Amino acid sequence: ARRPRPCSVRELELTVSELGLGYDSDETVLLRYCSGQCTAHRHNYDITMEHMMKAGFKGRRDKVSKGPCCRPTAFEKNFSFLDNKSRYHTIHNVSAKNCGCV
Amino acid sequence: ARRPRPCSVRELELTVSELGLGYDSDETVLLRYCSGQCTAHRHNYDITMEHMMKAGFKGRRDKVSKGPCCRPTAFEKNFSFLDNKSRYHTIHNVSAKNCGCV
Amino acid sequence: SGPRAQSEWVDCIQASDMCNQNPHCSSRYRVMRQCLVGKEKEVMLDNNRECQAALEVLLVSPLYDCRCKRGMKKELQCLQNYWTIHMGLNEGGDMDDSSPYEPVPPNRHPDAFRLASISSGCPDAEKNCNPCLDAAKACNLNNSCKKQRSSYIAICSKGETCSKRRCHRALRMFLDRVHPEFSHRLLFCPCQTEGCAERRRQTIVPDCSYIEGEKPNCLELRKICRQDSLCRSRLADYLANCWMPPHTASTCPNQDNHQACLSSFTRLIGTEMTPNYVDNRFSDWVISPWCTCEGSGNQEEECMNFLHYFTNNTCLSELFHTHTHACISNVQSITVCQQCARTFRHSLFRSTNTMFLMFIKPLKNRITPPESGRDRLRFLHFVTL
Amino acid sequence: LYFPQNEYIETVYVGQTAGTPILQVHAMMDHDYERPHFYLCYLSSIRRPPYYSSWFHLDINTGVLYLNKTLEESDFTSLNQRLRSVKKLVLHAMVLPNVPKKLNCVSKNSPRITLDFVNATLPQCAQTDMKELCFPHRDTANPHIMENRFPGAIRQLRRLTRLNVCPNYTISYNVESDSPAPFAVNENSTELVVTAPLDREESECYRLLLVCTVRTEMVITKVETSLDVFVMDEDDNAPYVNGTDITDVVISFNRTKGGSYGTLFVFDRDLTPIYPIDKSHSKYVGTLLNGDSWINKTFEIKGTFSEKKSAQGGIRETVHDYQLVLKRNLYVNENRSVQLDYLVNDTTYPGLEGTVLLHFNITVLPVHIRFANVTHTYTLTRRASVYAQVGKVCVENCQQFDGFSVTYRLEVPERNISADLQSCYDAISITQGPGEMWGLLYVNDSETLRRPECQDLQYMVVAQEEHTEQEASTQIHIILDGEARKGSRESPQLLSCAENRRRGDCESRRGIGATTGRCQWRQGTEKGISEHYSTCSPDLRTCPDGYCDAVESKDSSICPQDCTKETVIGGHERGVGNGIKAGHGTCYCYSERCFCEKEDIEEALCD
Repeated sequence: ARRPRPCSVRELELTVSELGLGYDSDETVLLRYCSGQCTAHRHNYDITMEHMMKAGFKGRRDKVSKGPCCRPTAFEKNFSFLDNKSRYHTIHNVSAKNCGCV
Repeated sequence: ARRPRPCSVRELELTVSELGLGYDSDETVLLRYCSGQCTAHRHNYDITMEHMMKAGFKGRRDKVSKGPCCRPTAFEKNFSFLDNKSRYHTIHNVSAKNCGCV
Repeated sequence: SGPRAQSEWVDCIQASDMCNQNPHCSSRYRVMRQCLVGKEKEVMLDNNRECQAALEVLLVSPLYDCRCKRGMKKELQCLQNYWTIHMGLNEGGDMDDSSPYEPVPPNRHPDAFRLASISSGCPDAEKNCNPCLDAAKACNLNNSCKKQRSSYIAICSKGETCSKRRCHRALRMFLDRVHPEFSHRLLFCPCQTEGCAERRRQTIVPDCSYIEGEKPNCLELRKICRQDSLCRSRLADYLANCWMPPHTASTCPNQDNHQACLSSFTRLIGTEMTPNYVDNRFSDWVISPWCTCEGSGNQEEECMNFLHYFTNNTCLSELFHTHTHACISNVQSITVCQQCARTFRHSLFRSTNTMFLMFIKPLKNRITPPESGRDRLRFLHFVTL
Repeated sequence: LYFPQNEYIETVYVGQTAGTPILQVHAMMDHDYERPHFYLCYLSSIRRPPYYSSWFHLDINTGVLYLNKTLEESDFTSLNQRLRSVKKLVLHAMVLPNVPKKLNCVSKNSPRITLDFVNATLPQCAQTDMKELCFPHRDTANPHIMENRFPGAIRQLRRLTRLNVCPNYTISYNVESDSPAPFAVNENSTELVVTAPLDREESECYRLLLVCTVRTEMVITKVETSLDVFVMDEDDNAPYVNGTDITDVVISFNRTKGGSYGTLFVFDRDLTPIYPIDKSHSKYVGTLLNGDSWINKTFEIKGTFSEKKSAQGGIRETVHDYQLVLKRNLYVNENRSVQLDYLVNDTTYPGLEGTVLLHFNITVLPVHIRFANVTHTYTLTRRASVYAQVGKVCVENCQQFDGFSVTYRLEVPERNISADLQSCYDAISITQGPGEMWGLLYVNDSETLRRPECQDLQYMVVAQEEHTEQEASTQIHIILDGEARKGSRESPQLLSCAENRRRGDCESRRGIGATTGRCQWRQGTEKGISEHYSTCSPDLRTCPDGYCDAVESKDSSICPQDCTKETVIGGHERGVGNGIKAGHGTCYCYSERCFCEKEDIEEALCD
């Protein structure tokens, strides 16, 4: 089976309306997002957390993340567009500039 | 209903053996880990990712994190102990020093 | 001798350096700069012996014949050096300046084809195609264009708290840094719907960059523009590359070089003389700076003539004609005083180029149709019996 | 003397001989005793005339420009104008009623003569079409004639450079116009002549049709072209009032500095240009005629003018409007009637009637600070949270007040009551926003509300005007409803209702500012970003309403929907200044930021 792709920036072209933020605009945007595996970036902490989750957290019900998350480490500053009623909007931090396991 | 607790450092006392790293030592360690809500730290990116996941990522099967993760932002340097066979060991990055939504 | 080859022109920064290396020239250059400071420059130039002597020396220095390259580094400084000499030479009054930029090379390859990519219209089949939306999409998919576009929009669309000065600077940066293939397409996309035309009008975020309280008189706006080296230079360049007197054969200067006109029009955006579409009409559109000729008193004709550089520009309107079958807003000259039109009982239809004249009953029909342009010459031949 | 035309254009060719006439400039008389003397002069700053000026001579009396020498090819090449196949010679003409010692060109009234010097010989008759023969190649500027002046020649119709090109042609001109126009052609001199003084107020422009008739033995050809002749305005009309020159003004509730209270109009059939700004505005001057210091200290008249077209003929004229403006806020007890007379003077009108007198009859009424004689009763549940809004108190007509301020305070009417009962009155307070004319009653201490001994609360609300300290008071009665509970303690840190993202959580939780004790849910219905977004509010009557009022601004968690200045994530539109004007789906706020997103949200978990 193919080795799972590591956490990296992916690109997807969609209209602003398709972002799901409620804006009605047919302008397109190249959305950059983060996806991929972070197993290679785990620490002892993560192994311990995984064990604790399996062994039951000494009666606690705290939720913890099982390992590093593939997340944006920086966002593209802002993205401005004209909506279908000819009004300008600017959205901040909607597209990832860099990704990393954090 | 109680307001979900925000992401913060939690503490748990357990023995080194209970860390699940395979060491056999009855010494105890105050394990610090991260847990709690990160919903208040989401960005437009996260709302969009969530929408994309629901709307089906234009045919893609990329897995993305639906929001910021409550993760260690710094680890306690290292932790040394004597195992039950009187040998010293040092473990790195097993306990969180600070937590944050990333 | 034909137009100078591109490289022959000395730019006005080099010319200034050359002058400064020559004591005879540099001293006069310093004097001339003093002569032009403050409001009394007309008096100083006319009556001050030192100013006149300085000008005579500078006339034979490299500074007289220097020009600036569009988009060059230190462009503003080059333009300031140019005007140091040519402000003194200008014939005064309201004569139009000559452009400080290097003349546009002759139009070797008719750019109609390249223009097609900028202003590709809508295939008739595609009903709701919107070339201006396509232009925005193309920009958003290009990293640099998207970044620069978002930058000026974020600055210009701050509502009541927008700063016109900062918005103008951001617009100039966008137009300087982004390839004309993207910027011209956003500005000159041909429309066949009001929605598209409104998007085109919104390109420069007019609420901040264009509209500002009551419209000044156009002659006042021209005066303000001429007090700023950048605006003065780009207005002169626009007139040099876009304005053809009404009854000349070609529609654009420099052998119908539309591209040169588009570029110099675009470079006016972000100055005091920023032009824009005045409304969202898609066919009969009108482009104008934010000014009026109301209240011109006895200078209404001069004001209208200046306004016609924008509202009656055959080079600009011709540009779209081939691509959008838009009716040319080829308005001859909008009759300066409506009363003239009425007294002579002929009417200029805004959108068509036909004119009905009371005419003397001809024995023979006309030889040549009336030409476009202000003095509609008519030939009526009679054969004496 | 003035030039009707500020630009002349003609073409000159190699080989044209000395003495060849090129064009003729014309000057119009301002006074009948004036005789024009024409000169060439040099505008450019270097007093030295361009060297080619010696090639030309301007006849001092006729204004005809002649060649002084035969033009050679060497003259063409001597001009160091690069890039030009046709080189431009620029001269300036000047006219004076006498012979001056020194010629000093004044750019404003020195028409520019532009000669296109072509490096070729003059086209022969065969190569010259009728148009070239009859009229100059490129359209020259249109004549501008000052109204009320003398008749005279305004333009030479004949193309002087082509006089002898076709010797056997006879060329004549005549002028036609659709409506009667005082223009004719002097057949001897072929000059276009204005035959009578013009009146701009009657006609601003004449469109003439110039007809050039070229006769040869066989053929008569007529070539026509149109010419617009503009009539320049001078101040020859006195200002007049159309209708009334008097207006009655009543100043009452709104008495604020800068407020405008009455307008009178003055008309002028002349023009008032707005360019150039610095000069054009001084034409009309207005003066307050009253010596009364109170009037001078209190009122001013603001005049503005605009251009309009007359109903008859669409001739441009000017409308001046004069507004009575307050220079300061008026106290509420100011009570007087005055008449203000304002003299408008058209300073450039030569005649005697250049002034108009305007009258403003001003009545300043006092403002009485009083409450409507109604007992204000409010019902409040004992479960209300701190900062819950109880109601609004306002003296009569307060919504129309401007220019002064009224402050409100609560007082306990009964003096001799126990300390315990006295403390009941801590439950309610009153506050007011900057510039607001009403007071907002709100819960100041929710614990006190729940004490059994605190039954009905009767307060006196006292309203006081800032300057005159005029006071009015009224009684308000707050009925506490619901079950009292001894010693109940509210959780120290009440949550913001806005944190709740779903109806269930919202309506089941207490929140700061909640009037019923529970938060209230507003369900949005529209798709996309809408002003009617779903949200959880302490009191749907006041939050969200797009206005961060005096109570809401006391704590940012009361109504962040109206007051937040923090980041808003998700589709939204900001209110003016702060708050969320419109949002996508449900808007909810934590202390750090707000979110607007679609409703169906489970808890966002890490994967």
